[in-house]
Amino acid sequence: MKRLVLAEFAEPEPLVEAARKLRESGREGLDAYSPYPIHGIDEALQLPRSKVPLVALIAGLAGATGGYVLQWWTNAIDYEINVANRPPHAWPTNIPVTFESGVLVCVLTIFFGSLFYFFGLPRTYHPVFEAEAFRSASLDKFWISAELREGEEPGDLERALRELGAGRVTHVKEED
Amino acid sequence: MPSLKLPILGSSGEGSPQPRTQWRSLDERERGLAPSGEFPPGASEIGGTSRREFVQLLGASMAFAGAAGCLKLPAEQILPYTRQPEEIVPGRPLHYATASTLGGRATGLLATAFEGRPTKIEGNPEHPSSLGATGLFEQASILQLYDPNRAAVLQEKNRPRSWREFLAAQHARANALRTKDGGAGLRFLLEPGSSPLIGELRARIQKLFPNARFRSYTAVSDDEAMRGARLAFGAALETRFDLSKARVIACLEADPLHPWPGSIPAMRGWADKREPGPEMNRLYAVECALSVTGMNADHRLRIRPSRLLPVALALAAKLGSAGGALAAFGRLGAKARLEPGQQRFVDALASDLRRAGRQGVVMVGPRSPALVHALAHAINSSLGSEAVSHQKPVLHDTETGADGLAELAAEIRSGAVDTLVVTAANPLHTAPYELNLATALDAVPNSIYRGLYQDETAQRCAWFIPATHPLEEWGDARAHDGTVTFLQPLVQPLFNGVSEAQVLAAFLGEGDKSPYAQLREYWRATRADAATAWEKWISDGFIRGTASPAESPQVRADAVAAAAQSARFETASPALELNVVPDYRLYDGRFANNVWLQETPDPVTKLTWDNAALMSPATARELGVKTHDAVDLGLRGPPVHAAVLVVPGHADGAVTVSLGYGRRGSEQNAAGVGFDVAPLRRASAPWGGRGLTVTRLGRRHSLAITQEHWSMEGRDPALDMDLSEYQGPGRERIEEGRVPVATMHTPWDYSKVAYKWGMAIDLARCTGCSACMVACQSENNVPVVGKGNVEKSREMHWLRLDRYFSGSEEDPRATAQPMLCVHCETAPCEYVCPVNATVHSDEGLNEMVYNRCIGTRYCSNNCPYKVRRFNFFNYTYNQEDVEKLRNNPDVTVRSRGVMEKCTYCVQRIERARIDSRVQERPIAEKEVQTACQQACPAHAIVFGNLHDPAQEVTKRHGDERHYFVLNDVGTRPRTAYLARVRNPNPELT
Amino acid sequence: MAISAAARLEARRALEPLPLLEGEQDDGTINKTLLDYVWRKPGKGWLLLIGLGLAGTGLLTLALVVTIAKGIGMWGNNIPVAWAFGIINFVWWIGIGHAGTLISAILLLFQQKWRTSINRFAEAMTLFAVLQAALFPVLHTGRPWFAIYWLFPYPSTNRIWPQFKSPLMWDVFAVSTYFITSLLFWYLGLIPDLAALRDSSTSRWMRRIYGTLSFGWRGSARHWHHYKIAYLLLAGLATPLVLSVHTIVSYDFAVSVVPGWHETIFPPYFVAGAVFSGFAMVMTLMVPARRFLKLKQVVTARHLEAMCKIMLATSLIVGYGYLMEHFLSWYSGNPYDFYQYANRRGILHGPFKSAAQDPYIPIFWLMVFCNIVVPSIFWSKFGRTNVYVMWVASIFINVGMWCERFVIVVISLHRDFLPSSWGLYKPTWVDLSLLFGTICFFSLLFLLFLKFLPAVAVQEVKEMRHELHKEHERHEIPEFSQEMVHPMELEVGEEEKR
Amino acid sequence: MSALFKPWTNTAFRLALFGLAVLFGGGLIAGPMLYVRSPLYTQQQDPIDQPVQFDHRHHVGDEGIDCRYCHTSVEKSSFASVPATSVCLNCHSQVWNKSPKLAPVRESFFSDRPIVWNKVNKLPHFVYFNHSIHVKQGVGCVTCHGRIDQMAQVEKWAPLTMGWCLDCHRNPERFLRPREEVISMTFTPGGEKEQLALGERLKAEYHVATRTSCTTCHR
Repeated sequence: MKRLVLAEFAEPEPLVEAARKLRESGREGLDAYSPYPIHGIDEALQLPRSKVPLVALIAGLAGATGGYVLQWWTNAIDYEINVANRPPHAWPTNIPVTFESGVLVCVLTIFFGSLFYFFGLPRTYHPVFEAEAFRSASLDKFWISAELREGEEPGDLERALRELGAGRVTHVKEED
Repeated sequence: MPSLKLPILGSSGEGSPQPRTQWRSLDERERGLAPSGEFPPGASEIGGTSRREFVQLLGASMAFAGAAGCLKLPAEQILPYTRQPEEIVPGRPLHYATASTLGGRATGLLATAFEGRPTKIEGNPEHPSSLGATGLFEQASILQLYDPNRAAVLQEKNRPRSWREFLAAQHARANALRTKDGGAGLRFLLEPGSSPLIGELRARIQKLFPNARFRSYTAVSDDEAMRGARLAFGAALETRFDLSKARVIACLEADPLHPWPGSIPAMRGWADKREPGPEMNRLYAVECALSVTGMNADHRLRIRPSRLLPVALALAAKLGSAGGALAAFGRLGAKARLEPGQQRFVDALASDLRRAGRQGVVMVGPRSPALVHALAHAINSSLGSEAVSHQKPVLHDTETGADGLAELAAEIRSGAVDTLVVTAANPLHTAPYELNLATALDAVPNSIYRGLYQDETAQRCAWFIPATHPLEEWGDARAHDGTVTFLQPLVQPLFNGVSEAQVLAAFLGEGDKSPYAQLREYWRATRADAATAWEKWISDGFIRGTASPAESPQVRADAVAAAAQSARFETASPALELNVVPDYRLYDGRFANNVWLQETPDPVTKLTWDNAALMSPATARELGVKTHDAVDLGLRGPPVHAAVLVVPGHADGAVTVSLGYGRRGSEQNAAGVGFDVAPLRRASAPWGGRGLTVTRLGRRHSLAITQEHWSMEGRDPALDMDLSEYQGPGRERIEEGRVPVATMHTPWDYSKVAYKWGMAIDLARCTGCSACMVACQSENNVPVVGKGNVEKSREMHWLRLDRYFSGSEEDPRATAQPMLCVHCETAPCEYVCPVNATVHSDEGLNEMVYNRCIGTRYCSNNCPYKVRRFNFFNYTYNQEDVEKLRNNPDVTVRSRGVMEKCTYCVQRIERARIDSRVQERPIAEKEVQTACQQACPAHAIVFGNLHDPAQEVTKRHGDERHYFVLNDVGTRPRTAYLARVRNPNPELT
Repeated sequence: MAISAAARLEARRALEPLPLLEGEQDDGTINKTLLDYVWRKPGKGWLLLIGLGLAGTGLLTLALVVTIAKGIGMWGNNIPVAWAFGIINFVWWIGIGHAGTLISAILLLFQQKWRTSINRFAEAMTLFAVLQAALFPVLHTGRPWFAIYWLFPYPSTNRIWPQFKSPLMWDVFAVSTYFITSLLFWYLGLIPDLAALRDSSTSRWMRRIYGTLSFGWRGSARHWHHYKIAYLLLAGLATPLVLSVHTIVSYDFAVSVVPGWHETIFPPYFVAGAVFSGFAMVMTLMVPARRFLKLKQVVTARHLEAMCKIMLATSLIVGYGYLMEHFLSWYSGNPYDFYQYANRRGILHGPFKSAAQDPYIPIFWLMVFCNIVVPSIFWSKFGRTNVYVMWVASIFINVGMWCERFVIVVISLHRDFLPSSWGLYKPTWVDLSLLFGTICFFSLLFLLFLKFLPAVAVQEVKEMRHELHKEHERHEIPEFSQEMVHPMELEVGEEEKR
Repeated sequence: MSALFKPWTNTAFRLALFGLAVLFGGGLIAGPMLYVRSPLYTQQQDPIDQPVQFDHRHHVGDEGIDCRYCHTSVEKSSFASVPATSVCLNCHSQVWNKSPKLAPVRESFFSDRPIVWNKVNKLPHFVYFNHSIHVKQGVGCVTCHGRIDQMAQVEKWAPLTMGWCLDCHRNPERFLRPREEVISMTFTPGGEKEQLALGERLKAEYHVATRTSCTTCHR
């Protein structure tokens, strides 16, 4: 059962600053929420480099290879037919489908990989949604969340956040 | 063998045919009763849901009953024979010799039957009128056999009657007539015939009814020819032509290059001498409307119909000007008063004929005046033409035209006729207008009509007797040369038909006698060798050596000259002339319900599903009309609504219309198609007249024309050149059409397969007659799409005949070209198909797999020849069960949404392959013939294995004239075309 | 240099790009502009248009049912013109779709900020246009019930495979990839806005629906961290994809042997044509949407002007394509090609004169008028700034580009190699219903989109506003509209120094 | 104040997505593909009721009657043919000539109406199969029709899909047998290796040239 302290900022810059300070103070389980991506937060939270491009590259290559092998095997190996005197394995004619399969597999992987794996969605319930005010996180305000340690009272942390420029501060408890 | 209803080659003649009984009635069929004992169970197996099962497995009559019930069952069933006829092996076709008659003369045929179900007609190679080939009418007659519109019920004043009731009624009446005045009130109006059996029946009837009278009538009669012969020879004689012996041929309104009855030998003879070289023949045509022969002529003179006689006279005069047999005509030249151009033509023709001597011949068409025929006889005789021989008439009657009909009508009106038996094909439709035959027929107390359909004549006759189709009847007839030919049925009458001989026998009290017994008895009595040779005759289809002996009559040149001297020539006048012709597809209208023929484009105009008022561009301009304009044609009688079709090469100042349209019978497919020309015809002038009026109606009548574009646009798809060009620069044009085109791909190696199929089409031989189109349609189950779809360019013919015009629109050169899938080795259609539905076979065929096709139509777009056809609708959906029986079981009936095209008759290849492999031998040359090849009267199309240098197709592929259509596109076709070379007279060029 | 400051300011103002956002904006006002109309009651006009759209969609359904039940014969297609409206509509719609991807992906890659206000709109247009296009490849076949799965390489019991040398197979892969990519790209962009809708709604049910559709997006820094790169990658993939798709569509023609199709210039010219028609369609839709949805502050005159410029540019490319086709038909010496193009123009000499009556000639000249003459108005500033002019012009271009496909498909086919097989094509009511019906169906989808989803990428606009705001502060430019440094401005500055 | 969604919705959502994927992938793709390969669709292993209870076990197995005695045209035609009623009565006019089970046969013969048999091996109408060439080239009856001698009621033994046809047309040596053994229900050359050796030999001897061109079967 997670307990989180949530703090709302009106502008992104103070939030980035606050996040950095909290992290530097050794606070763990930090996260920030914003209606649009904000500059500097990755570095403030020391998020590791995203693996999405790597996964995409592998998927794209696999898709293209699969597409090519499919064409070659079906038309030149499994059922070889004389089509208009063309060689059964006519590689130039296989380029378009190879490219398209590469893109297709890559796009599917990026989308579903991001959604399900990197974003960890679908997650319709999350402790942050316990706070009604958190609705502004997707509209016009900027929020920070910090996990409370086992048995820790929210008071100190809330105070610290206010000092860092937060407007509203609240804490929530994960429902079971 | 009580079960076998089919005539089988070599089987006991006595046993096989059964007395023809009314084996079932119409209502029985409609109620779908189960097969009963009186049913011919000569069937093999009945299929269920799937079309081919049922078609493949059924005997004709069984299917008839089984169809309605079995089609709905989800499971499929097999109905084996109860007693299997030993000749029938299910799945293997049998071929029977038989014949069909048109114009009274027989063409020997071979009919293919699967389990007792005729599916295809071919020519009988041994028969003198067929030589193995067939015309459109013969090919299409198979469709007529299964025509669901055929009348099936014998009727008296629209009430169904049985044959026995008919016999009883007529017997009493005839007896009364006979005792009264020797049958003076009995009249017969027969289809012109040559059948010895009918001849005998007629003689016997005449004996029994001494005052009865027989007449024959047909719209396309030989009356003028007979009159001409009487004038020239003093006797009615028929003329036979052997064009293989002719080097210079002049056709005066004659059309020997279209497969009219008896024309096939002439076509073959002409085509055999079209190879460029010293032996090549030269064809002159003098005619009004462009005909098939005119399209093939080396020189053509277009004249109004009334100018034919002057031209013929001028020709005789020119030939006679130097003395000799024709000297009597020499001074008549001035009378002809030809225009300078015409005179030049005639002079050149005359000198060419003179040079050709015994190898020259003049032919005259049946519509031309007797004097022209007589003049031709005089010319041919003076030339000593070897191509001409004369024989006693093959037909029973030498007078078969409108005059006899006029006499009959007069007799009827005078009340002299009590009983009139009509077996002539629908005379009411073709009778001259002023006879008003309809009311005349109404006035006959006891009129009897035997016909295939409830047509116009049937509607005016008291009794109607459904007729048998030639494939349903035993009979005999004589070929154009007199050879005795037999008609053998392949199937029991599907529509309770009665043969003509039976109808006549009814007046001898022998109406119960089976047609087979009639025939057999007659021949047993007539020929001593019948006992031993009968089976051979039937299996051959004719009796060898029975051709009429040649007569050698003397021409009475003086009589002809005197007639010519006294003949009154129409002076040149601006009056518009009418020119009536028999239709290339419907003949005189008897084939009007035949959708294959309706949809076959006219060989010259490419018009389908209509007739039209044909006229030259100049005349059209003068009249202010254009193609598709609705007009009224008027001549002496009420006007006729027609549509204008402008045809290059038509004579100016004349309008040509064809017979056979505007039908008002019960034939559904014929209804509303075209216009009836009857009001324009008179007994005295059945083929036209002067003073035609053309009135614009301001409406449009859309004509379905399959080829709108006449010009080759400077391209060379159909090479057509003069001999001089061929021997000079033309070679290069031909060679351009066969130089190998560079290709990115290594050509496929076909050397390891035994057969490399290929085709060659000799354009010099092809006359454009279109018999191949119908043959292909019949062999390959090609559907008919109807006028609306033809207008939308959706006709399905796998093989089409392209017709191009070049030169001036007044005197164009017309070139016909059969165009079908050329089976390109680098076929553009194949690589664009996304589903492998059209690919190459190991032997190089461009295969079309209907069941794999999804119908993207991309292949058609990419086909430079546009020979692929698409099933835009389910064209076979409305096929009635009886029509399905006609389908070739070896060819898939295509569903909607798939492409189809010429397969080189792959079903024939595969059948031959399996047979040859089972027998462990290679496929022989003529073993696989494509349907078009087999039908072609001129041997223009050959097919075979290009690996075998001895085969005709390989030789043609090496011929100097061979080229590939659209060679520059790089398709490497398997079909080679041989350039057409014309042989013009240098004096005229 | 005696140029007064006022004159300089005046000159500068003339060169100054028009603003990307008008008026003083903050995230709240943006929310109000871009999200609130979702919660408003639908207006009468919207309902009327929806009704029209539904009626047209009904007609489309009827035409489709008739086609499937009776066969392709219900269309006017024939032999030789075996492809007609089906393929024309397909190419036209897919071309329209391309502009959406282009605006969205390519402009993103080139960091063109002006894309932000119109990209969602354009993406939706892509999606719906591709949906219309996707109807045709299967439906134009004779047996769609087989086409729908035989075109995919799956192991079947008859062990036969698709034939990958056929451009139609390439099409299958290209169109399905393109549709899927467009859908996913659009949806990925939509997720944060769906979350915004969830959070701005007052109705609990609406919140649940949008909450489900947004998959529980919460705008976490960890989400954004991957989101930015994923979105960029999709854009990066969509860019070559969009080029490949229309290239492949052009191969349907270019790979064949048909004179008028067999052209090496087709790929670039098709892509340019697609962009051309796509921008025209965006314009056609944007001008009224901007007005009726009150989006003038985010979709500014500057956006419209930029689109006009692109239309002008692509019109020139397309025009060059036309010119080259006709030139090469003469230069190549190929008689079939020469005839084909001469026949299109209707300018024939000598033996070819007979074709002068070709009934399709006016369509060619209409195409030239719409695609070459009309866009020339965009050379003038007036044409690029007057919404009425550009709107009318965009409609002309839509028509012109449809005509272009008609010219390519029908006119090429109806007179190819053998004059004996030449024929004419006349559309039937089903053909016309398909064209009209897809337009209605497209409009219907678009109207629904406008009503229920944010038509402008809200999160991106906010981000842009934020960035613009930052820039102002940095440059101390007080005026909101002078945020960007125009290259011309730099030049002026340097001149001054000299 | 609680969140919009309960925690269980996370699991439910994931399950729903998974379910959709299974439904789509399985229901639209894998399911039909399995179905068309199953006897449910091919109608294999489904003994067909016939109007006469003809038992091949007895006629073929016990009596050892040559297949070609009844299926007369198998060597001559595309059709093996179902025997005419008269063929049944060749024997059954002597034996079992009073059996009630044979009543339909006698009925058929005397009324001259065919016995309506139900089809077992159905091919689509666009497939042209020819028995004579297969028999000639050494394809055993049992290879396609199964152990007819063990079937009380005949059932479809092979799936008769195109893929099944291609198995043999691509590698005929796996199935060929000497012509003399064509009708044998039990012939085996030994193991797989022997079959291949025999097949290769027969292929050369009989000049077997199986084709996979489309028009071999589709015309």
